Amino acid sequence: MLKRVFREFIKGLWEEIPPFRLVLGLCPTLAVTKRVEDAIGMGLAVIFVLTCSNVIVSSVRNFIPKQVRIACFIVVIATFVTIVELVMQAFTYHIYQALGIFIPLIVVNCILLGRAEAFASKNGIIYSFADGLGIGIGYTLSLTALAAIREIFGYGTFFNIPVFGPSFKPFSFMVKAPGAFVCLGLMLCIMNMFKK
Amino acid sequence: MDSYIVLIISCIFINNILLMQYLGNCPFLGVSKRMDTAFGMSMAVVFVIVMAGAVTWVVNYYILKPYDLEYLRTLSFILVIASLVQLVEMFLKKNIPALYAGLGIYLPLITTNCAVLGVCLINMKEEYDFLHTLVSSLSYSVGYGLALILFAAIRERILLARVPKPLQDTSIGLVTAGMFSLAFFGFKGMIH
Amino acid sequence: MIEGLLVMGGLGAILGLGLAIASKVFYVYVDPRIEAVEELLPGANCGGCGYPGCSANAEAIVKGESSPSSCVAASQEVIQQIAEIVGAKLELKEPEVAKPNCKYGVYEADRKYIYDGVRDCRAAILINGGEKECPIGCLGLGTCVKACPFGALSIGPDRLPVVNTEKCTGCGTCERVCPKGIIKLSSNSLAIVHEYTTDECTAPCQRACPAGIDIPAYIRAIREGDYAEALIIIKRSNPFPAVCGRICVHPCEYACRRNLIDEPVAINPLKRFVTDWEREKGMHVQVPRAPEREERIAVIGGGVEGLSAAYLLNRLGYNTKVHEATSKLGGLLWIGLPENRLPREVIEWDIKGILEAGVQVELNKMLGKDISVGSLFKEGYNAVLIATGGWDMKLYLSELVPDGFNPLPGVYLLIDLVRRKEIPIGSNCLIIGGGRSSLEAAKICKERGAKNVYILFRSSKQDSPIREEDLEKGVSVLFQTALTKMMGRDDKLEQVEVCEITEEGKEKEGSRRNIEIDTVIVGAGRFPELIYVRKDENSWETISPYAGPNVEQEVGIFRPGEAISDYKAAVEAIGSGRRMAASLYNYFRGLPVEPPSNMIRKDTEVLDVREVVNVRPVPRVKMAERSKDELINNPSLEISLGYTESEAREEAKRCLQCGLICYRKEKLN
Amino acid sequence: MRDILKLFLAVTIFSAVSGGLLSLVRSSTRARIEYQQLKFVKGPTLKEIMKGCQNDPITDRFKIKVGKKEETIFVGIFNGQPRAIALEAFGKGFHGPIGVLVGIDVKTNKIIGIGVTTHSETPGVGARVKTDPTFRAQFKGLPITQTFKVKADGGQIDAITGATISSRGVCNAVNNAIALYKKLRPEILKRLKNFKSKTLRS
Repeated sequence: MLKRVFREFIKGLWEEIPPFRLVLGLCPTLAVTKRVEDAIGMGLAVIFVLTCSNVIVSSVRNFIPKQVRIACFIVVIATFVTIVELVMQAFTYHIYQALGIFIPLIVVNCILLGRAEAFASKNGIIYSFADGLGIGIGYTLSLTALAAIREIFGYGTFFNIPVFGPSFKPFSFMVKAPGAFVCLGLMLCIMNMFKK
Repeated sequence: MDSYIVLIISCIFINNILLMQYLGNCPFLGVSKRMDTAFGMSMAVVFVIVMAGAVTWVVNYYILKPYDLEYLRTLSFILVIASLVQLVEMFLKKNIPALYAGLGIYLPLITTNCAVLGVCLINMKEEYDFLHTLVSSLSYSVGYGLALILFAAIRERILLARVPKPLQDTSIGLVTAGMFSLAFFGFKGMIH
Repeated sequence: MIEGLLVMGGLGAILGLGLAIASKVFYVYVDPRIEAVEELLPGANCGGCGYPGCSANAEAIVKGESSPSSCVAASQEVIQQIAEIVGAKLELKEPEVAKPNCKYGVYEADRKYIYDGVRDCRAAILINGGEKECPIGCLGLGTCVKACPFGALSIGPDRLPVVNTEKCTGCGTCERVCPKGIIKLSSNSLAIVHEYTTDECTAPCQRACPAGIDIPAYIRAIREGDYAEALIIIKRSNPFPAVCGRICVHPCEYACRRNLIDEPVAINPLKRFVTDWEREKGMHVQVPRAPEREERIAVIGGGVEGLSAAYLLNRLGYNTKVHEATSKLGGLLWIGLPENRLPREVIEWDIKGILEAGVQVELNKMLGKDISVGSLFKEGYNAVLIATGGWDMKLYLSELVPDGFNPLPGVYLLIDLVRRKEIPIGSNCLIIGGGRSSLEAAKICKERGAKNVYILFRSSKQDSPIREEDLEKGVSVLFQTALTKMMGRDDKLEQVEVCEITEEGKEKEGSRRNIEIDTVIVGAGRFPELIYVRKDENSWETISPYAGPNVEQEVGIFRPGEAISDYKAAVEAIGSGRRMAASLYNYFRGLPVEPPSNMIRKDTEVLDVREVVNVRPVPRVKMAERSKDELINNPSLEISLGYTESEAREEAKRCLQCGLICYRKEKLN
Repeated sequence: MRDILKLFLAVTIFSAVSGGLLSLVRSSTRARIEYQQLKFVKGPTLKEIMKGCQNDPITDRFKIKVGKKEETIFVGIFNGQPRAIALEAFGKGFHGPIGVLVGIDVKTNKIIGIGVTTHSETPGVGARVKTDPTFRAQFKGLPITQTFKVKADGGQIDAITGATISSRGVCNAVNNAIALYKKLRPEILKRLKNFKSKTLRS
């Protein structure tokens, strides 16, 4: 049992790491990875929402009529997202501002509904918790990696600390929309090279 | 009148929901492999975004605002959108099966299309009146469809090209989307 | 706290109520089995079932429009489960595999230019149809390989697709994706019913063969020493290889491309060689049989044509029984040919092979005397094939048959009528052809009480031998009209369908109509090939088998030169037997009973070469013959001795393995 | 029918519980969120205006009801006394409303400083009303008895080159703020009398 919990947790970190292996949740991946700080903020928000919603969905999975299953899952997710939104507003306002509209949009991040539908609605609470945590952390790692690349080249900083000398000219393509697409595409390519 | 024209151009090209605001990317990459599916998806998106835009405006101005409950926007909007999509699906299935056969399979995908919720939230943030909301919803969704259909055309061509193995499929799709987005940058100067 | 709870609760209540009501109002019953079936299907959405995806097929399976085994990718186990869900009887499916139909890769074929563009056939074809000279040549860029959902295709070293038959599920994705239509699904059934078309690679010999044997393929098999495979290839089109190998008029050899430099390949002796090998082994090689089908078919006539049709229908999965009027199968084979050219044991060998395959036989049963079309339908047959063919039955049997002998319901020969034999004449008569004697026939019909008499002419009024003043009252002449179908019940003819034909002998669109007719008088001297199929309990209709490439006029039955076969060559009878089988197969599968529109006909222009270059002349290997002394002592011994194995393989090497314009070239310096 | 009821109840209960839960979270974070918003939106400008004050004007704020709207008044403490207040008003700019925070000394009735909070003017041109310190400095120390106008309109303020409309918008905003202040002055003074700062530094 413990072994399975561990397995469900670990799979989110490599085997099914989003968005590389599970090509889901691309919008925030593209939008909030300009700076590492934002990416981590987004990642933490997703971890929280994903874990909580997985647990709740898993615990009520037997009471929900099938026809309104999606609506109910979305309500659960939306609730946690709003909680995160309020808490972020109250305590980390500048990250809230940077993430902007993408906080409420966590609701429609397909990872959340995808996990609720594909995993939590079929598995027990503990496994769902492990799954949510694992996938959430995996997602955060991916976001952070992408954000690190984009921030270092696009702004010449890492965690807002300059990493190049003052003569560095920022490669601002990286922090614009096209850079986000290209960068993610190339990272996906690198991941594919590792995949046998 | 001017404000509408500016709004239309800005929503379709300059702030293209897909390429500039990064919204609705999952279905974008998923259904752009073939022209006919891309077209079907575009039609469904236009349909749903315009309806959702109108309904959420009503919810916001007649329910949330008067009671100072704007923090419930996310929750109520998504609930409304999900129900709306499901209602539309059921309605089409029963009454217009021909249309359902065309759009039906895309409708469930749209619930989780962040472009829909995104457009609704942007409309609220910009505090548009009802007519502006409709125009902006329509323009955003047309912009989405435009990008999707153009992109599908390109991807059908990519299929013919010799792409290195690891770069195939989604990967090359994203890189192409990047080039595409770069092209849309060219519209930036249209309105100051 | 309270207002949030209330507002959201209220909103939820409204929406929940809306949804709940909508789910009743807009309720559409969805069979739960659809979902269950869809879950079982592999979800590859390959389209091999003919539906736009797995879910569409699931729906069709549950509705009964598609078979549980329609999914080509599903394992037998899954198919079994699906069949259990829908409670359908499982219909076994004949395995199909993709087969590329191009023999020479781009390096060997003639090229218009050298293509170095996007590596995809669909792109390459945009530039003047691809780099090959041949318009239907494989471009070898692997579009099919990329499309294959099961990884069963690869491009070989000669840049032609190679099929891994283990992995191939026969889904047909490659067939759909190939811009040149080069890769096609194939199975024994498809090979049996196949007609050569202009969009496939064919060799001159193949096109010349009246039976349509894939000659280059079997010669290649002989060269490679796979004699059993060679036999299967031959028997898909010709169940009499041992007979034909000796007596065939071999039009193929006249068409052989080697005529341009030396002598034709010994195509027919090579065929004889494999059958000699088969006889030496003492075991018949059979074409694998398709899964059992329900329909039972009666074949009338145990000659070459009837036996060929029966054998091939048997291989297509049908239950066939031959009804022969005499006490011996084989028909004209026994009479027309001297023993020293066609030893009797050879005939017996081929017939034995056909019977071993499972064709049933009933001897001494004459249609019109012992059995009738109506009685056969009563016995439960679904179709009756009339293959009385090769000899003129009426002449031959004239002493054996009683007056009023009537093999085909309501159909009589004009010659019998004018000879004043006792023929029952109904009230509505139709006379087909017969020139001016049709007038006499019409007169007789009127005398014997017919109310309406129709005379059918294919020619126009001016060209016909009939003059206005010849016509009696109650006789109407239909010019430029052909009989297309007969319909009836038990042993009675009730209706016929006619259509108008154009100057060119084609059917005029939309001109088909039905006439009440109970008696048909045929001007011809014999009955043609015809198929009766049962429609319901005891009513039937006819279908006329489609004509082969050599027939000039195609529309209608009882048309001039219609009898597809005559007694000039066994191989033609075999070919028409095969076309009868193919026609019936198409009919049962709901396909139109006609050849592909682009079938290669006698006058079809096909791409060909005028000269052969880079080929070394090699003399044809002569067959050994029995010594004169031996023959004088025993004149019935076979003269020719056939090839030895080494001779056969030597001769097979002479084959140029032609395609449309490709052939095997050597490096001559 | 039972199916329908179940469906209906599930959605209703789920949304009601969520709504309630969120209201709870909202009410417990409300004050903090408001503070954060003010701090990030108005904080920098306010700091500029109330340079040298001994408290945190964002925390030390109160609201006065004007009709249906509530006006927020920020209080600055100088020399231990609540000497200055700041309030926000809007004027029409080139692309939309310009929000201006105006600081006023309640004793002398003179402006102690202004700052632009929100605007949507053209970057590098109209936006300079926010970034250009010399433009802002023109208002400092002027008494509130006069109406502010740009020189082109016969007033006393040098407009920013090429951004007359934006500058005019700022002037209007300041005028509006002063008008508001004049209207609320008695109420403000009353409140200031018993004012106790929560963030007073010595």
